[in-house]
Amino acid sequence: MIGGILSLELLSSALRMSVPLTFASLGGVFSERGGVVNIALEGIMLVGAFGAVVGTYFTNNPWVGLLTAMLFGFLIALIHAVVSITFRINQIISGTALNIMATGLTTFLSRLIFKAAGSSPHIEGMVQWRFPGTNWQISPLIVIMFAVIIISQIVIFKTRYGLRLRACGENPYAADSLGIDVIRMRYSGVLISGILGGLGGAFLSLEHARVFVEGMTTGRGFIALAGMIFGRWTPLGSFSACFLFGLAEALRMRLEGFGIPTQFIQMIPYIVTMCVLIGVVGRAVAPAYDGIPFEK
Amino acid sequence: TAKVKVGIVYDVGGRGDKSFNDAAYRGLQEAIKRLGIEGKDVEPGEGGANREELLRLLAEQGYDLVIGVGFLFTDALTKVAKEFPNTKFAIVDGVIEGLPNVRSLVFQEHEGSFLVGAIAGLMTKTNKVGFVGGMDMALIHKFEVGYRAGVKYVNPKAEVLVNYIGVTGEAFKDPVKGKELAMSQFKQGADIVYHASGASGEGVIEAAKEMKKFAIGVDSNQNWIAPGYVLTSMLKKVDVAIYKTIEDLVKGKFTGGIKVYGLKEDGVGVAYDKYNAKLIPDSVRKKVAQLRLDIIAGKIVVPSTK
Amino acid sequence: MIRRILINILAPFLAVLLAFSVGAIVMYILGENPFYVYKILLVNSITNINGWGYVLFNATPLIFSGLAVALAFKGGLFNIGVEGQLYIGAFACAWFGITFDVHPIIGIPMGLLFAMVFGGLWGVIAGYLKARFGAHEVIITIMLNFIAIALTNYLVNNPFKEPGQINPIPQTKELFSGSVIPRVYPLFNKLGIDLSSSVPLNYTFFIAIIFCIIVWYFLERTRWGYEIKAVGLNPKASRYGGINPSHIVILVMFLSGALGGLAGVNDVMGYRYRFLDGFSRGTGFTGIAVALLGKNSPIGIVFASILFGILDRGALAMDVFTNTPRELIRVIQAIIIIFVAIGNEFIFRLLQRLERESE
Amino acid sequence: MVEYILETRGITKHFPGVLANDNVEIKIRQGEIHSIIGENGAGKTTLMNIIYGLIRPDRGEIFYKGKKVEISNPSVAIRLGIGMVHQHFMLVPPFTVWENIVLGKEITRRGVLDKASICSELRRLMDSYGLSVPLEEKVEDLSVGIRQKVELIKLLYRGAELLILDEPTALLVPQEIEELFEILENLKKQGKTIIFISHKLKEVLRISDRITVMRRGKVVGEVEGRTADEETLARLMIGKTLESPQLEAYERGEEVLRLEGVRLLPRLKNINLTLYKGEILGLAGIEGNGQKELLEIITGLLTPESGKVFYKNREVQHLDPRSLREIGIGFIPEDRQTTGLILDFTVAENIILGRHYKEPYSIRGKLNLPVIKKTAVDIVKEYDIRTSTVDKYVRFLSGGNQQKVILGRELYSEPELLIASQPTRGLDVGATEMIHNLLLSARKKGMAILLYSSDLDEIMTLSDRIAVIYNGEIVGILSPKEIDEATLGLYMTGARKD
Ligand SMILES: Nc1ncnc2c1ncn2[C@@H]1O[C@H](COP(=O)(O)OP(=O)(O)OP(=O)(O)O)[C@@H](O)[C@H]1O
Ligand SMILES: Nc1ncnc2c1ncn2[C@@H]1O[C@H](COP(=O)(O)OP(=O)(O)OP(=O)(O)O)[C@@H](O)[C@H]1O
Ligand SMILES: [Mg+2]
Ligand SMILES: [Mg+2]
Repeated sequence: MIGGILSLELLSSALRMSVPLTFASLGGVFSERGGVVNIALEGIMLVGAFGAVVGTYFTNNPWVGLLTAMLFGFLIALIHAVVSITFRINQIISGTALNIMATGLTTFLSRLIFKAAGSSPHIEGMVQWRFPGTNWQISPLIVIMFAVIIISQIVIFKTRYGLRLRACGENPYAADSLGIDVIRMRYSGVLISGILGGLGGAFLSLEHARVFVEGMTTGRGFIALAGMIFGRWTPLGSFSACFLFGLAEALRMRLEGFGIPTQFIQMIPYIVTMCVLIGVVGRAVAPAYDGIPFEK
Repeated sequence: TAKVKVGIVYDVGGRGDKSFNDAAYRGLQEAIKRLGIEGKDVEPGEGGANREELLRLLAEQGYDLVIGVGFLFTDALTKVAKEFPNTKFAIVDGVIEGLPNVRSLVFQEHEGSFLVGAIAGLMTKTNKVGFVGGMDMALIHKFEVGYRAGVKYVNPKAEVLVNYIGVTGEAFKDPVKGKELAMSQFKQGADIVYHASGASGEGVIEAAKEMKKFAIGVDSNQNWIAPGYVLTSMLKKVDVAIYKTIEDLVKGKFTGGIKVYGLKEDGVGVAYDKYNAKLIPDSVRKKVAQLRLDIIAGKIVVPSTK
Repeated sequence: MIRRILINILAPFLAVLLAFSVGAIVMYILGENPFYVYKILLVNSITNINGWGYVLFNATPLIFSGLAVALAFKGGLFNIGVEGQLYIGAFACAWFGITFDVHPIIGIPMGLLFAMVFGGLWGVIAGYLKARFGAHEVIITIMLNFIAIALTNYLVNNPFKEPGQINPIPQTKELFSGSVIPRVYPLFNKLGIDLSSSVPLNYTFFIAIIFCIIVWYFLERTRWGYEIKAVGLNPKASRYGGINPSHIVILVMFLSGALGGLAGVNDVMGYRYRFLDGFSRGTGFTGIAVALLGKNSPIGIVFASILFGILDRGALAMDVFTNTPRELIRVIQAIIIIFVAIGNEFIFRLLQRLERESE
Repeated sequence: MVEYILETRGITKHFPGVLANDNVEIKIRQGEIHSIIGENGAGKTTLMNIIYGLIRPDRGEIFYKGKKVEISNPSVAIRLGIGMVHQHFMLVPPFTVWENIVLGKEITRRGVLDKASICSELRRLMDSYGLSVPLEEKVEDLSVGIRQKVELIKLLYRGAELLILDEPTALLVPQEIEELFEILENLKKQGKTIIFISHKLKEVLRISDRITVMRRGKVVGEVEGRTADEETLARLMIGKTLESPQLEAYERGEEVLRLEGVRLLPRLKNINLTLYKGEILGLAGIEGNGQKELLEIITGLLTPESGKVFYKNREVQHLDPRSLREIGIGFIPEDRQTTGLILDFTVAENIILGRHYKEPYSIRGKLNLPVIKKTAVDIVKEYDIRTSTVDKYVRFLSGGNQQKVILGRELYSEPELLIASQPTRGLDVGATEMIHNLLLSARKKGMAILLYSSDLDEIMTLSDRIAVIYNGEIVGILSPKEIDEATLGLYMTGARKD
């Protein structure tokens, strides 16, 4: 039985559960590295999930759905950017309001478009990619995720853009004094987080469920933020944290039916996260100006 | 004379869940069309915190019949019904006793679940079938228990895998976990999975489609969602119950008390339609029809609690 | 001084006005008649007594959760775990109420105390882990939310499930009458105010107001409040000033959790008289917005909670009386929050500047 | 006309309630070192920020190399060849040195930072100016002296012709200042123009070709560096002459503080030190030699690995800051803004910090506001703190007044021992004089004072004895009357030892 639990299947299930979290988490990394806390990721994922279904529904092409998801995420992030960067409103208020707006908006549009509020029609997902010469199949989005993780890691730590972005999160006044347009950099970080959060949402609706259900993110945006902090604001770290969370989730699904009350099994992912946080990771240090509006 | 006014308040999840709330909506629309009544359907806010307020608002506005869809209304409806003795109320899935102006519409989901369980038990090739529940609580346990009894009745060797999605109301709108749980059951060897998880069931059906196995739908007829992969659906005819209630009101025959909708009353059942015409062999259909009669006749008593 | 008070009242007032204007424009674009919609919203909330009753009832738990978030903010911590503390507190006071059959003189304070102590203990887990291991309180409190909900779900499903209950949602049995916080309508009726007996507004609201005063007093007039604010503003200077930031972190999370626990009281002791599984859904999170809109001041929190109470009540009325889709109401709610925040900030800055220039 | 590299005309800038620059006209010649001096708040930094494009003036024109220019943001300034080292460093602490230097003008290959080219370019640059910094280290791990150099290289890397240095020496020790001046002379030789801002008149006189004096936002004078002297400058700046503080005769009282074999690796090896009633013991040392740790041990923030600290013959090395205050020790921390004050507390609230919990300020946990207010008003009066009310946030006080709040707080309770770290850093001559007088009168009343300062002048004039710390040990106890600054420097660099 235990052997059955610790199988390859477990790992692939863990991976699937971690994909939406990872995308959103990476989004969080871009946003917060630039100094903007993005608690709106929950809402961004939700509109992403919705966008993916809308796009696919009308064109029957999941790739268009994917683009729509990114666009929708982008738009919500744009509002967040305008409100919190340009108007310098507390970033958490803005995020909380956008989360409320996202639930309302998706349901409203869902009713308008699908004539049903609660859930959409089922859609076709992406054609799975096959590993050459084997029977193994993998979702293109998972491939994209790995690419995005690696690219993000490089972009943030090895490129001109990443250096400037991080400078805006660590000391925007220094960046400003060197002629870097802090406002623009911060916008870019938030907008990228919108696109990535949208992708995470797209995975939920396009690859996982193949349907949009009202409020289907069920708190994953917050878990993704936890993953980002846990991963110390780095892409690779965030992925590891999200994967760990996915693993704990996958494990808990397979532990049911052993006589332990469900509720305690349900707690496993959260307890594991806490223990790892205490035992291994210790003090995580946020970018110094994370969450602080930049005022010239 | 003024039109009869009927207000419906939904459960969390609201209209468009392709299952429970949608069925209620159909019942109301049917009544609007055929009985010429005036209808209004509303939904409580996030988490359904203000159910009671909504019921009261409708009663205050002179609605003749106010229907709460879902067990969540039990408390609130009891209170409001006491305040408005001249207004008629109905509750779906909840039991409110001792109030003459309240009709409780309850369904024998375990009976219907028994029948789909029997289908699963007869058709499984792996002798393993699965059940995915939404929120871990008594009402959903009814589905699980009836299903398990049905499976075991026809196939004592079969194993039933059981998972619940969560412990909050969110569990009814998380198709992602629904799918993941169904997939893990399929991977563990199950070939048929029955769900009682509201909108999360969308994921269960999706899993069946992706892995080319079978799902069994619930509440409304869900066979069309993924033709060829939904073996059948356990019907819970909320629309019928609501239509009947409105009809009784219009005809002046409304009474309080509990109305049970079981197999006998045709309140629950198994969905056969063009989508599963080729999926279920006649022998199975015959056997299931016999079981149905046995239950109606009281020869089989289906358990409803764990 | 008078100027400062004026700023604090004028700014949010103008902000709400601005927000409603923007909401009106959105409605107009979507083909609704904003005047009619607002009329409905106001008629059913603040222009009649019963409406007010609901508004204040809705506001009650938000005041507590807003205070919980604000107190933590003052100490430099972000308590995103009020939702979990609320469940634990609610369960604790329910447990007291179903276990001890005592006189209300004892029952009500003890119920409150149980909610506070257990909510506080739940909060202090995060405080301790932060002080001891430096674990980020945001992650810990998010995780504790999930755990608290699962834990209370287990308790109410198993050892504390009401035997033979008819309500299919698990709940505990009813509290003994000694722990019930009564409704306010009898008093109001005696005072000649015509509040319907169906309005669930109960004395918890006044308890919430009293707690606003207590929290204000605690923060502004006691040495502990002083130390909390000092650490929140500058932990390094506080250490020099002989304050141990680790102790303060633990204290703050206990107190914040205690207030969070109280946010569960309105439902359990004042409304349903039992613990109902999953009854809250989001009060703790709304508390974040409440605290921030109220600029972390107790009086601001009262006003912000009432604003949210009005929006909730108004949403219902709009659903029943207008054709505005209910989802749109949420969108408008969000717009109002954003614009109240923007307006608040702008007018605040503007007036502050005027004040400084005139000095 | 091209003689002037930079000229401003009629620069005016208002801040809410302050006229920071009032019709400012300055002229900077090509290739000179031009100092700008003035009291705290005179408007020096504001003017420089305007020239560098960080602030837009309300009015006024800037001419650069004879042409009128619109400097709307720092990029424009950088393009023109203007560079600025800010009063508060503009560095990104968790970044490495090279990352800090190239930020904003990166060398990349297809968007990716080309570290190899960057480092070789930077090495070339460092060689040609005789400057050297560790490129791979994180800035947060570096001393201020090196950070200063990083800032300079940042400018040179951007090809600055006109270098603005806003109080570059405020945080440096004498050796570092010497080194900086050499670098500046060298830059001047290579044709660069330098604007230099400082409060230390000796330095200004030593390095400047010309000096502009500002007061209350206006230019009040311009003098040639060769012909000026301290007295004239001071008179121009504050309208009166300065008297240098007089140390009265000193009688050694009883012992107050004694350190025995205090050790906390890696910085502190073995510290033995005694301090007596009624004396000021100056502590001199180059940053990083253990003085910070030493002071933190005495103030209770750190606990030594071994060794003992005695306060009036009582062992105290295990006590926390609160208990140490209780038994009569006062602290003036080195950095007033981050450790000394809570900027968003009012003057009154800051004044009780450290004693807020006990009577008369708190009675059974309740703050006693009338007493707090009265105490604050008394202290504001006694120490001449310039603030409209004691309810003003300390953030809105000028630096000198902020420092006086700390002094007032610590001296008011009449501690027997005062630990003062860098009490006049960044303050103008007027404010510095005032603080010196306060310390001296406290000494006269019998207080024992341990004074750490990176300003050797200050140490030499105020101390009865000077203890030099080098590499975690006290290498000499000297009498200021018997030595000169150069000798002191020898001790500080480890070249001499008793
Ligand atoms: N950032 C600011 N915002 C608003 N007001 C400020 C700000 N900074 C300073 N002030 C106000 O401007 C006034 C003048 O400050 P300034 O720095 O010129 O003081 P000062 O007279 O030079 O004092 P000192 O020489 O003792 O430092 C102060 O009283 C202070 O209240
Ligand atoms: N951003 C600002 N907002 C408001 N007031 C300001 C601001 N910056 C500077 N001031 C005020 O403008 C005046 C001039 O300040 P500035 O920093 O230019 O003085 P300074 O001569 O550089 O003083 P110091 O020697 O202390 O560095 C001061 O009164 C200061 O308080
Ligand atoms: Mg100043
Ligand atoms: Mg300056």
